[in-house]
Amino acid sequence: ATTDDAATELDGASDVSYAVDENTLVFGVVPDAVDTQTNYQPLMDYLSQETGKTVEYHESTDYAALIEAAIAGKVDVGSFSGFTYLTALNNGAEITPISSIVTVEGEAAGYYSQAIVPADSDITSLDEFAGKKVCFVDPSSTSGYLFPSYNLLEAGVDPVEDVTPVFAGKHDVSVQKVSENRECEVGFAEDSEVTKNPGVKVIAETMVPGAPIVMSDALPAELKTQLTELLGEVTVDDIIAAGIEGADSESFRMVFLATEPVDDAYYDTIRDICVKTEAAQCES
Amino acid sequence: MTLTAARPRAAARSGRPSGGAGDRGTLEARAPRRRLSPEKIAAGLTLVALVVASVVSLVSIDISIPQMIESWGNAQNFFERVGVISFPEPGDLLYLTALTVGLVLCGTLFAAFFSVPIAFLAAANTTPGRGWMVAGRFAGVFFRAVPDVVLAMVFVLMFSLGSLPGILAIGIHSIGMISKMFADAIEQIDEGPRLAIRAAGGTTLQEFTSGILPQVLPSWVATVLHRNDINLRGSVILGYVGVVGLGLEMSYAFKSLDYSLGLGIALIIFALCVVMEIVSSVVRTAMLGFAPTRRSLGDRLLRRLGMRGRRVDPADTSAASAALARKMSRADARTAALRRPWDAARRRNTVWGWAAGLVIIGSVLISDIQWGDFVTFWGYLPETAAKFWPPSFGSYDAPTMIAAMGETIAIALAATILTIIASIVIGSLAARNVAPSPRVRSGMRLVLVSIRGIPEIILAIVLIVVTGLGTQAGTIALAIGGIGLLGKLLADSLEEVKPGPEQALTAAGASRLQVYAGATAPQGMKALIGHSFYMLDTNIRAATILGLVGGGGVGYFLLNAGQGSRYDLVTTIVVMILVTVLVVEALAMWMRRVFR
Amino acid sequence: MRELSSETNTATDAAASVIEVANVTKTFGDTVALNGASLSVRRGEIVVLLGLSGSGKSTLLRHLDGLEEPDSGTVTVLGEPVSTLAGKRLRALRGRVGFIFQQFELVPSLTVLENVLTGALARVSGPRLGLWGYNRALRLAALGHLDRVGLLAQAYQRADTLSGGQQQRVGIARALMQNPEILLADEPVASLDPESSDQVMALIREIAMDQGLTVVCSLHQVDLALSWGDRIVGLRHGEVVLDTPAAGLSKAAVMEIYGRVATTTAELDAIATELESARATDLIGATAESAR
Amino acid sequence: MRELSSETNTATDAAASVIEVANVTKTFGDTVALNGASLSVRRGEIVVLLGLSGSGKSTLLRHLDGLEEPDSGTVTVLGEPVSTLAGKRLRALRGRVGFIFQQFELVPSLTVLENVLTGALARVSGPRLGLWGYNRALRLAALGHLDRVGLLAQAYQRADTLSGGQQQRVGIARALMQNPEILLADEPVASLDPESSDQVMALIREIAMDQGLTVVCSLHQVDLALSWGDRIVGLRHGEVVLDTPAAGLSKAAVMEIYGRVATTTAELDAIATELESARATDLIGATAESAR
Ligand SMILES: Nc1ncnc2c1ncn2[C@@H]1O[C@H](COP(=O)(O)OP(=O)(O)OP(=O)(O)O)[C@@H](O)[C@H]1O
Ligand SMILES: Nc1ncnc2c1ncn2[C@@H]1O[C@H](COP(=O)(O)OP(=O)(O)OP(=O)(O)O)[C@@H](O)[C@H]1O
Ligand SMILES: [Mg+2]
Ligand SMILES: [Mg+2]
Repeated sequence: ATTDDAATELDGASDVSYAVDENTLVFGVVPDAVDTQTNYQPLMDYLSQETGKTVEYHESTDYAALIEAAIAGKVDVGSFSGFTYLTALNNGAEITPISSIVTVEGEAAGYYSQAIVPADSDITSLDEFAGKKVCFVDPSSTSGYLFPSYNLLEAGVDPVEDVTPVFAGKHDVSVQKVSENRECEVGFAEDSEVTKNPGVKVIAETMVPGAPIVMSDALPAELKTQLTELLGEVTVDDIIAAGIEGADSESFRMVFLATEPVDDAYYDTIRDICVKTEAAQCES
Repeated sequence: MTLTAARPRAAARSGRPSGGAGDRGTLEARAPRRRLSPEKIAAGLTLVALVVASVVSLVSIDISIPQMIESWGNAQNFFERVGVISFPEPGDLLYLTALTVGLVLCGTLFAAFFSVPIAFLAAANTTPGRGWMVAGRFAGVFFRAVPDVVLAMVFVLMFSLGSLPGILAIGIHSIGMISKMFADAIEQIDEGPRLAIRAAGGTTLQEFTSGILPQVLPSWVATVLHRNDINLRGSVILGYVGVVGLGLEMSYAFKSLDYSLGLGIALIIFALCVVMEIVSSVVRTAMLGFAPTRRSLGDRLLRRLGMRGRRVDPADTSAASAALARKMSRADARTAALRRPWDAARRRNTVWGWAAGLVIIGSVLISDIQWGDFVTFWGYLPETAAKFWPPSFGSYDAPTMIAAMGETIAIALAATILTIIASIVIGSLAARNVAPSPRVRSGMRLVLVSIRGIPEIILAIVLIVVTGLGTQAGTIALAIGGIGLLGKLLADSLEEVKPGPEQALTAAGASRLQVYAGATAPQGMKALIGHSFYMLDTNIRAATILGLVGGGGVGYFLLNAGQGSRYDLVTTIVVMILVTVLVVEALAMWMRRVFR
Repeated sequence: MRELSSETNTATDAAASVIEVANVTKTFGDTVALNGASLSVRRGEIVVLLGLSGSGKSTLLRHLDGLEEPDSGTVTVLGEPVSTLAGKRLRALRGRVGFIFQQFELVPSLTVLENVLTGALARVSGPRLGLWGYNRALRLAALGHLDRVGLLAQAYQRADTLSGGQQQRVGIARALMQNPEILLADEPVASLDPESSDQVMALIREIAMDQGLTVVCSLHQVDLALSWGDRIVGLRHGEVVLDTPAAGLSKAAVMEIYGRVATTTAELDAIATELESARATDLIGATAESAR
Repeated sequence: MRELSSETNTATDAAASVIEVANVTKTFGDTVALNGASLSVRRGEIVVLLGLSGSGKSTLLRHLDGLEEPDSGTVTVLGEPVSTLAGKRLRALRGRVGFIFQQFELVPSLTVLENVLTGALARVSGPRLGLWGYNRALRLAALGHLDRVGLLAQAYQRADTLSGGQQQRVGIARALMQNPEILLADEPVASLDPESSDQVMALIREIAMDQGLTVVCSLHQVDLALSWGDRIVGLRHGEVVLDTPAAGLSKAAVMEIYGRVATTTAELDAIATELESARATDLIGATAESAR
């Protein structure tokens, strides 16, 4: 599980395998972030057209399921959260990241975990969160708990001892409860939900590394090279140019603008968080 | 004697119609022709069509057994990684368990309470009119078409974080199943006793409480406890209302791949479900009037508690009652009889009654319900409701969604047919009146509750690693999970059939299997049909497990839309599911009426 | 009853008649259960229905309580047009009419006492759950009825564990619990030994005499019918073929209802011999075959 | 049967006896249904059980077919120890013993013909579903039995839509369908009119004569018992209180089984007064106590 080409090639030569067979690429996805309308069909069609293989596209709702599928070699190409990527690696999945998807014009891949307070609040920094009722999303959420915990620790506030944690279950609920300033006085949520509610304002934010598109190390070397070329730096315009039906649509643009290449090191922030917060998710 | 002995022939031969001799030709000629009503034929053909459709879907899913065997090593690798099962801290565990059970029980009881009137309207034999019946059935279908997860997501916006939105979500969704099962049970009663109460001038309500309720109560108890079992296993939804319960803890454990802890919690939930299964069994045994078999689990439990009646010396009682009769006048005897004797049955009922009462009170207390929310939530209602209207397809288009719906139906059909076959075997053997021995019955009941006890995610993972992601895993997962549901429903229904006809066949020297085919199955046919359609209904709505294995289908979109707070899309998908399930329900009603 | 006399003016003394069945026909599929049956019963009368099995006795009784709707014809009971009545008025009427079912129709899982108490439902309002839903006076009354049919000792036994005759007597006690003005009894003593039968019939007769109870009762025992009935009504294929006072009626005359005239011993012997020879010849083969 | 004679050597001709009940006791909770009952029946005999309602007739019959297990005592039928038999042997025995149930116990949702056919299950192997699970010969035989009880026309009617007497006759046809060696009949004619009763009893008698069928039959009609039975057995409180040939027995003698000698009205009144006064004095305290 490294980006070292030589090593992967060696692996590939010794035991090449596919999830189903050599004519099929299995693409497994767990929708990351809150907007889960993952309409990736044009991307799949593009992949199919360019590689000449049938692409089986499967969306799962559960990271664990996809990780186990990856470990068992039942996916060829996949996309799941940064955290999941690390967990999968830790549990023995042999995968390599290719790129991450950009959805907002002009921004990098990834999204933001934001610290929010009611719009009329005079709290301006994280250290003032101490002693408050703090809305998180749920203990397994990357942008709704892990990053916030990390940030609070950095600000000298213990996310367990120094605040009253409230788990809202979902990002939009966290935002709403903060805006009502009753059950939660301050909180955390993902940027896309925060912008929808004028009742809160952002006092701090951290970029969460975007979800990687990964490929199985067991694929043959030339296919891996091809996939890296195809998916490493592709834009929606490239796909439209390739003549893929449905690519030139609002719904596709909403979820896919381009990819930017990422490597394993891109996720070091998360590794760091794991060390700092001792999150259960990082253990294997 | 000789005279009377001679009489027979005269009488016997002058038998009813054209008294002729009993030779074959004339007998056949005189026998009426059997006529099948066109409706029965139509219903039969529909059933056949459904079976054919299911088989076609099953074949097209292309389940490859050799490939599964080949990949079995993956499952072994997985289990090796699970390691030793571990549990949360005992203190935490106790609190989590009490809280979860309390909350879930409140939700289930809430549902049971409101299901009674709905079932009353929805049952063909109690409904005040066809319109009411359709409305009642519609209500049931509607409540189960909206997943509890979505309800929880919505309620949390209107209520404070905490138990209340959770209870309401569990409760309202559960009405869908409970009211249907209640209504089906009402339709299965013996009409005689109820007719007797009608003939005595009883009101509709009195007919219900005195004639119907005593007959359906065993079935209702089973339904409520079964639903509670389902809700307990689904308690992960409490996470959406900010309550950390057993289900959520388990889910966290699995999310962080801590399978050992996850399975530990699953084991706790399983133990709770076993306890409920035992309670259900004991209560039903008492209510159905089965002679207690000494070896049954519940009976042993009772005896441990010292509640099996003391053996009465017959000489003793007859002497006593004779003395009583001699000493007492009629009037005194009657007055004395006003006091119900504290026999074994009464003691048992009292103990169970108090125990149930205490558990319910405890549940309400531990749930710590914020009653004040009932006043404030109205303010949020219009705003929340507005989120659901107008419906939209979101970033998808209609053909995508309709295709997903079709895919869902195909998977559901394929899974249902597999489940039915397995459930008929296991469910029948789990019925007291079919099982060759109490041990077999207990064993099969354990199998059923164990199947229900397998956490969905574990089932999903095992299937994914041996079959890969997709519909194949989805179908098998649904089929296996369904056995836990259908098998239990079937077992309970078979136990409720009238024992007399079975005994008559036994007395004719029929084998166990012959009694089953000749008396048990015909009496249980209506239930089997009803439950099988309910299984299809459940599979159409099954979103979680299909979502886990990447099996697609419309349910997955529904969950995602809820997760992403796209409530307008939720509305669209719920309506699609609603329409489909309504069709299934209508078919079920028709079949149950025709094959009664 | 005033209404009644104006509505259905039959040949009998209409002013005193509490049951008027006029030309009732009822078919189930192809089976004609009642075929233009008419009947008029006066207050305090005990009418016994006789007839072959399947001749329509139960069906007729069920019409009197509005448990079946006639295909044609009218049924008037206590001045009310039963067949068109519904809701509250039908219930009120049913409360005044007791019904003893041929198949008992007890609620199997309830105790005997609870079953009897359901007979009082028309008098109490609202649903009742369990024994304690009924007040002491009602419970005492129910126990009294149970005692009268000899089942006091079984008061708290589950109804489905009773012997056949015991169940039948619970059904009787339940009907009596209604304090009915009319008692419709569908073979109320079929499962009873002669002693209990006599007791039950005596009890019914006693109530009829004391309280002017009107009884329509189907019976299979011609002796009982003749000794307890005021009037005998014979049914055959859903038609009333006999309607006459019981007094002075001979058993042989009654037996004619059953269609086959009682034959003399000599005649019987002749028939027997004839049949015997028939069996000896051509029929033996058939029997052997059908046994295989 | 050889085993039998060595095991239970009663006074009757053991070699020919096909039913041996020795000292059977059975209690249900507090109720003593059978209290040391003994009975021995020879092949081809027609034994009629008489007794008050609740005296244990049904319970005794059920023991003969292994449908109840005795608390103590032994039951031997056709040489087999019924009470300890199980599995295949019990089934085989039951196949040779026909049982007519007091409450008919038909499968309500099946047609009449299918119900009758279930009587043949012991002769076929494997489960049967629907009418076509039985071969033509069996179907014809079933139709023959239905014809014999006068129900050919109802062959395809659902069993639960039949009249009471019709259901009872289906039960009889089902038992006959077994071609039994022993017929246990629990009030087989209770719901039948006298004509049909006679027909059924005649039919049973005929089969008994022709094929050596042994019959144990509970009846409530003493007349029928005397005219069709070879032997009368009287039960009271689960004990056999009478066991005597029917020939020459008077009706009055039989009525004594029912325990209560017909009392006059005067006597009844006397008892009532006595009880009334008893209640007024010493018992009031006791009652008040027990009522508390
Ligand atoms: N399962 C049972 N549980 C409790 N008591 C029972 C049970 N079965 C029978 N009994 C009681 O045993 C006694 C004898 O019953 P049984 O059915 O043998 O009477 P029977 O002589 O057939 O009466 P009948 O003529 O009324 O049918 C009755 O008092 C009855 O209540
Ligand atoms: N629901 C029904 N469906 C079809 N046929 C029916 C139904 N109810 C009654 N019948 C038929 O109507 C006829 C009359 O039945 P009914 O019960 O009135 O007879 P009965 O005189 O009471 O006979 P018994 O003395 O045997 O009880 C019978 O042939 C019966 O089969
Ligand atoms: Mg009848
Ligand atoms: Mg009996």
